[in-house]
Amino acid sequence: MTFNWRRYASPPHCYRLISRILPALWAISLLLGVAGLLTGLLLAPGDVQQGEGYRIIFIHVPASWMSMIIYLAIALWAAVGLVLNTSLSFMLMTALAPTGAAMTALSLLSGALWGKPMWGAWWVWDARLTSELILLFLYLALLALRAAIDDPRRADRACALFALFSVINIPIIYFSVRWWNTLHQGPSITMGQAPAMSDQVLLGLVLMTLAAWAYSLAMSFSRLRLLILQRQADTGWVKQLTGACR
Amino acid sequence: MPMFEARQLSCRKGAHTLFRHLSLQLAAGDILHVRGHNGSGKTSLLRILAGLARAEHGSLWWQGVAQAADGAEQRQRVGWLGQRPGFKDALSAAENLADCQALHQQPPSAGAIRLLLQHWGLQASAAQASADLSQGQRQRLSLALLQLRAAPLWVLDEPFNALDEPGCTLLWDMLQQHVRHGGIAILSHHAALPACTAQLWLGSAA
Amino acid sequence: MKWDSLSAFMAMGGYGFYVWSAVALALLMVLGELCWLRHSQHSLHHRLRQQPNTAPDRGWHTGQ
Amino acid sequence: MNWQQWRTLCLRDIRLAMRRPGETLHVLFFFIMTVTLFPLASSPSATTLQAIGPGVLWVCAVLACLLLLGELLESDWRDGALEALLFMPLNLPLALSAKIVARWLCGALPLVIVSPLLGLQLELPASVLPMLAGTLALGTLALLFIGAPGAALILGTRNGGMLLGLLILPLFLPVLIFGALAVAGAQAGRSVEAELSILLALTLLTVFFSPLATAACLRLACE
Repeated sequence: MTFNWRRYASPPHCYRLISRILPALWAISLLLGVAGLLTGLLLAPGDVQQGEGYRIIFIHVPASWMSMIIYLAIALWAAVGLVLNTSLSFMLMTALAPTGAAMTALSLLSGALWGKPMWGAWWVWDARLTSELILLFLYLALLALRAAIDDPRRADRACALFALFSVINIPIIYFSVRWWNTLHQGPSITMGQAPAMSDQVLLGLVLMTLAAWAYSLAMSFSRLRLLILQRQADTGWVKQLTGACR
Repeated sequence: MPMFEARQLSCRKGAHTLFRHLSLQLAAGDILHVRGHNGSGKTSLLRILAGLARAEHGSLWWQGVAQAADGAEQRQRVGWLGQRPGFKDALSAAENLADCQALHQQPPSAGAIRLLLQHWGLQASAAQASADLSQGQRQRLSLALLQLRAAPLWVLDEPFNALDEPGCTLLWDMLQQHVRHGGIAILSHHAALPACTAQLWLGSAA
Repeated sequence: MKWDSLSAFMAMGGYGFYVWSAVALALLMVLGELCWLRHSQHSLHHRLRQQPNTAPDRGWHTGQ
Repeated sequence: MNWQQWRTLCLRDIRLAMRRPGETLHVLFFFIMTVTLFPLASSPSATTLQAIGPGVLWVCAVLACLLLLGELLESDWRDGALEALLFMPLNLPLALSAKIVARWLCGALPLVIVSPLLGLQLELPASVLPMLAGTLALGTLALLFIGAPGAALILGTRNGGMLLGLLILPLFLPVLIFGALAVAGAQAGRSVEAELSILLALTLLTVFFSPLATAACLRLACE
């Protein structure tokens, strides 16, 4: 019996699939998070230049990667939704946005916490950090657009169009911020290349990145379940479901 | 084979569904009267049939050919009259008509515009800015623009609004002439319209 | 094990404040999203059980 | 879609702007006022003004373009002219480019014409003024084209004007950065060949591609 992936495009099946794998996903993300933090804070050796302060990279670097990857995922699901006109991909796009915004905020704050001991300033006009700030503005724009339109179908398509249009601009923005940064500051104040990568540090980073991935998936799928229930409120299976767990 | 056909249309507003599995066939010369109380989805249906909005499910067929979902082909065939006037207030009636003529790639002819203005009783205020026209005159200008576009399929949302008695007769004559030339008209109106060839009730029938 | 005593671990070579506040921020973010999820879940189930045809929904955050 | 239709649309919008000059004039006064705020807020000394001059002029031009974009489709949306446009036998992206160019001619060119005077007010050397006017002319065209999809997205939403700023200001950054750098470079005597060519590239990129996005957003707004 060939495995029919299309079956999971319909909300009821997708809802059941997610409900089954969600507990496992939360467990994995918790496990990875704890393991990553332990290796990062306990096992990894200190860095010769930056002393112990560099350990913030175990929070900052995965958060920055996730903020970028989630925005690309949002743009991907936006494109899929616009082409195939499936409401589920729009829902997944909507479910991803808040987690992406939270990751961007965390990356900025942890970047500031890292900059203070290293360069003595809470905010450093480094190309990467500045682009991260602009990415936060784009996330906020996406969430504001979502909140401003009442009709969910139209809000989905508007957010999808904006996500696609802005994701094409991100490389241009990053390029122009780097150009501006090197012209004014010169290469002196940058976040510097990654510290000497001993294997424990590498292991810590990999574990924390996987933890960030698992956490983002778990949180987005939980939010997706709510969106499916909300969007299919008047269908039979939702009434039966909510009726059953009264 | 019907000239215009809609199959299994369904439309949702927010979380609840307005109509489902709605199909209709119209041949040349038909006038369909869409009825239903407020909020029954009359305007949503008309916007779907005009190719403005996208139905949740279902498809539109023109002379047996399925129309693209984004409605671009369908809109080229439709003369649309919505709740909004559809012309610029700052420009005069004559300017609006001339622009419409140019944008429809018709040869610019002041005579045709003068005829239209006289037919719709707007020649007296042809040079005034459209903002100063009365509500009835503005509806007549919208109908004049519709007549200028000469589209085969007319989709009119409450065309009789704000029209006085002579205005209604003018609209009826235009509809009859359009239908006699093999066109189709779909219109919504709250009161009964005896001369319509077909009726479609939305929501719970009265 | 890198650290010989708990106090050295907490001090984190003088950068304790920065490293621990970064970790605290991460936990804060996770807890914040979980509370937001719990809040949305409650108001959604409340609304679904209350009247079958719900008011037009507003995307990921369920409006009051 | 032939060029006669494009001309008709462009001329119609220009005629509308002439009939109601209020809209375009208040953007011009906004631009002049915001530029004069900066010397009052900081200090009239020549050194400070010359340091912040190009940046101030460009930021105020960006904010003025934001106002222009707020008006771009709003009036046509309210009186149904946009809906009528969808039913006409013309290529929608091209039609929208006509409207944007008309808005640029009526709304943005006055800013470009006034900018040398404001440049003098901010102690910019006279040799830099043509560069300032040139980059502003090119930049405002790029800004209007980049912002058009955002303007189409906010049609019919609550408090659209405020949302527009949040939506498109991040997208304005590349043009702002290279425009201001070009003027600052000219002021410092550097050769600004690179910044100008990138600004021109950005303008061409947006002029050709953003009408497609605007058309998609417009069809969505008129649903």
